[in-house]
Amino acid sequence: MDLSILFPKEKGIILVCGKGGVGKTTFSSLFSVYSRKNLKTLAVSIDPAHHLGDVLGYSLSHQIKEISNNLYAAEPDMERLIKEYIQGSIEILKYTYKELVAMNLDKYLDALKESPGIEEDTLLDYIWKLKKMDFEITVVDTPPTSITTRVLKLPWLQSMWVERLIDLRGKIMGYKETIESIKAGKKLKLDDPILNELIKMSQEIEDGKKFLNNKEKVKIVGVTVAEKLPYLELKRFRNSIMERNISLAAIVINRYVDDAKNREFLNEINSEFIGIPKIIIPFSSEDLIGIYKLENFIEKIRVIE
Amino acid sequence: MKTKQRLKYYFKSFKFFSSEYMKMNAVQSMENEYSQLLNVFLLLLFGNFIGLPSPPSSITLRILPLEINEMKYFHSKSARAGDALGDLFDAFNVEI
Amino acid sequence: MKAKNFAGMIMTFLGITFMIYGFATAFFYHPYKIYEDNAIIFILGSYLIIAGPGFWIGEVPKEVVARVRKEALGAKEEVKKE
Amino acid sequence: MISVWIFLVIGAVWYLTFYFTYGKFLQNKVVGAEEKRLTPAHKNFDGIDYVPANKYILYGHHVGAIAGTGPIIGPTLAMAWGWLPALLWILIANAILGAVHDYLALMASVRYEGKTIATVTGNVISNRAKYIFLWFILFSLILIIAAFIIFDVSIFMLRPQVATAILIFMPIAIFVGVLIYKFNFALKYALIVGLLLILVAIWVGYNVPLVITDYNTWVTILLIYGWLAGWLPLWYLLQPRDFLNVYIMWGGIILGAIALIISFASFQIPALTSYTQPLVGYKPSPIWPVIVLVIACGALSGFHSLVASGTSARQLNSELDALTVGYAGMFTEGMVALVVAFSVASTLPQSFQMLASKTTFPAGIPHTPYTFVIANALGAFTQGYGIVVHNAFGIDIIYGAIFAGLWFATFDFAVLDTANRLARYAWMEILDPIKEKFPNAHKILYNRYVASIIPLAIGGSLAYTSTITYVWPAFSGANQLLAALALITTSSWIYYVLKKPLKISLLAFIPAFFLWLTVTTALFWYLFVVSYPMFTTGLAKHILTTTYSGLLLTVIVIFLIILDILLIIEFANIAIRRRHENKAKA
Repeated sequence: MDLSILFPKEKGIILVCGKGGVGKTTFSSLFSVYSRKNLKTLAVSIDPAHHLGDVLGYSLSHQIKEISNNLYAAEPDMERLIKEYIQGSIEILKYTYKELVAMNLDKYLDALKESPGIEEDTLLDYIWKLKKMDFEITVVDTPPTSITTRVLKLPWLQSMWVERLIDLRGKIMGYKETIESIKAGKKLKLDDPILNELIKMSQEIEDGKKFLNNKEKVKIVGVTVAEKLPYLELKRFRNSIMERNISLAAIVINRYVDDAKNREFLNEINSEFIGIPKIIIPFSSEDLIGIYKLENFIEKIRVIE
Repeated sequence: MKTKQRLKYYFKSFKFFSSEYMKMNAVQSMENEYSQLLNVFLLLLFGNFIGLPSPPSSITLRILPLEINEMKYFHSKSARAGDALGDLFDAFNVEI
Repeated sequence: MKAKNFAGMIMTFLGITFMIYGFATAFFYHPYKIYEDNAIIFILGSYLIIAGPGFWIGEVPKEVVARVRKEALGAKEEVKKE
Repeated sequence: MISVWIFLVIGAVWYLTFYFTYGKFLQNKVVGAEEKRLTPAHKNFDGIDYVPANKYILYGHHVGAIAGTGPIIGPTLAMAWGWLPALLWILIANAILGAVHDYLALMASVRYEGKTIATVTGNVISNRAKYIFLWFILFSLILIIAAFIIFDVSIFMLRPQVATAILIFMPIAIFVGVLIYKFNFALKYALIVGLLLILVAIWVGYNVPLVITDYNTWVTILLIYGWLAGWLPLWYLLQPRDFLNVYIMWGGIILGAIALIISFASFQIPALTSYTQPLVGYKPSPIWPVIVLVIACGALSGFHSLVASGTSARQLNSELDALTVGYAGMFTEGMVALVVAFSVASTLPQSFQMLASKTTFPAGIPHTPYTFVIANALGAFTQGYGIVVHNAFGIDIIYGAIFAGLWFATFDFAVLDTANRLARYAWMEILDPIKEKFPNAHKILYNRYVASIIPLAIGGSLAYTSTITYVWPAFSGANQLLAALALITTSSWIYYVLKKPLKISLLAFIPAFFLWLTVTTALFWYLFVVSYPMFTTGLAKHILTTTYSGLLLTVIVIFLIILDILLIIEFANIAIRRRHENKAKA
């Protein structure tokens, strides 16, 4: 039993989640250094705290770059992500409605930047982009669980809204069609771009939901330390993603010291998370900085059932 | 010849007006309901500018470009939001 | 959705039977008339016929969504096939 | 024996001359309508609400929306005074008051981008005036619910054949609706199918009447209908029913006019029976001012300003069309009132003999045709219509009467549920001011179900306890006050906003104040001669129903009078304030 249990069959994403400061970035770096030996790995940090570069010992940028053989990394900046995300829509607008550019529509869209929930949308959209990239494994160092849970639940929220909008738009098109058929005197079949777009969107969201529920493609790793608060947060995180039948692939216990308190904590985790493999990362006195140190530290990691 | 043409013209225009009048009668309150639903749809989509809970912006952003034509209706409807009385009297066709 | 349509159908059917029943009782009186309680049943039938189809056919617009979804799904299958 | 058709021709000529003289003057001098000035339909075109429509189609739609059952009741009741007062009022009041009111409301709304008359009142006079406007509408709707339930029940009790016909008519309307909307039938054929089925319904009604003898059960049945229809989707019940109704109305009017002319009907009643006939509440009622409480919709109706400032204003193609749609529209309703008045006037004694046994005259009232027309107004009209049609085409009188009854009942049902919906809306709108002061009271009253029960409850309770001669004048009072307010708004719009010289604006002010004066005196008269005495006699004789309806009517009329006085005070201080502004500027 070793870290390879997290390897996907062909392409997959590992989401490393946990309370702030429990060592998510450390585990992400350790795991990506380990997986690069046999898989083309991408390590990405979408945590606004941005520590991945410091741990790996390289200064990372918005664009993906190869920092050592078979290992790529990036630390995208949230502001630019949002701009890119909205830019797509502005391009479509400018292309389809050239005369509206004179109305300088981008001011109108700047207002959308500030609309609540834009971060979650952008992060989810970024995850979908990662899915399409041709890395065999992508390790994502996620922001603290409060944001990650909302990002993971977003597809379900979107699908609830899209279904309601489809229902309403269907009614509208039903009336319009009946009216136009009466006016034209014969049965007409109108097609409405907005309804088509909405239905296309609902397909995509369904695919997204299937992707998140697919245990092969997406493995969620919960990181904690032997303390009350991170443990409670992990339990709450597990319960909330359980509602959407997304399950935890593994539990990481960081800074493990073989003393009575930790052992008792381990038993409690075993009873609470049955059947989920546990990855024990022993406490290390010196800071784990740089690929060389990380590589040496890997054999110390124990993986138990 | 003159009166024959004029008669034909009157008959044709009468036929046209009666069929138009029939259509207007048959469709008027449905059109009203259509416009109300359209207004609700637009409010749902772009409500966050006036404080209504709105869908995740990923949905709004994708539909925005397609929505421009109906925006005109949205503006004129909201300009008249204050006095819905007239619309109600048309929709219900009160004959007093 | 199914339950609503079903309820609509029942109401309409009930409405028709009530009206026919009310109407039939008229022929027991000379001259024919729908009298007192039968009239109430007749009226109840008429109200049911007014309310019933609302649930049943009130869903005119639903077909549009179903049709567009079928077309969209149809389009998707072709994409997969190619 | 003066024959009737001469007066029909006189009426038509009168209206045409007024159209081309006074109408054109209004259009060019008073309002200054120009072809080049864009109407809202073009300015803020949005393809759905603002769509320019052809002049004649808009005229047909406008008349279809204003003429309905209104011009039937008023003229029939007014026959108690003889045919001359009603004829004069319909001709003169229509030309000077009614048509002017509709036309100015239409033009004012066109100049305010299709906003309704309520908002125009808010701008031209004051915001408080807008709430007065809403109160008038709410009272008219409550009273119309009561009045039309009483009318329906009186027809169904008097002529049970109509009851079967109307109850079969409802499913027919739904069937036609399904044909049009679901199976996409061509409109022409759906209409023919609908009208044929209606003839079948009349034939079935003729053979199998639906008899319910108890008055209160009928009222409950109609209240249930009003509440039920208020919740059904609009397009599905309301639209097909109105689609058929309009053709029944046009058919009824044209058939009646032709029948009157062909049968050379002549007046069977004197020109003037007596100045004070026991008409409103069976109390001696002087022609002036009470005629305004009797003939409401035939000559003038406040609701027309709302209809005119709705679709008609938003779909007007050019300002010059307004004269045809608004001004001539009201004249058409005037002609309808004339047809109704003459068909009753030419057959009253005959229908009196036929139906006197079936009408319940209140105690101490002599059984004469003129009290018969009050006690059983709808019997007089339907029977009269049947006789006229019989004389002209030989159709059995009962069939003619059933058709007239059905014509009235279908519009009644339409008004019943629409009035309920509108009353619910007006009620909620009126509650706005108390939102901050009493939030929880507001929450309860504002609830949708409560809001829809209250108007029905008040209107229904009146229907249980009162009769036509009390409820109809109260409704006309509220309706005429609405018209007075609309006229005052439009005339001050001409004077203050369009800044027309005083000499021309007086042309709108004088009728407005004459109307206001007549209605106020009529309401005071109604309060002291009819509703208060009804309350006291009811109290003395311990009859619960009369005391209750007397009290309720008195309270409503007092409320109307207070609002009426408030209205003039509101107008007065606006006028004074505007004069100071002008003086300051000059």
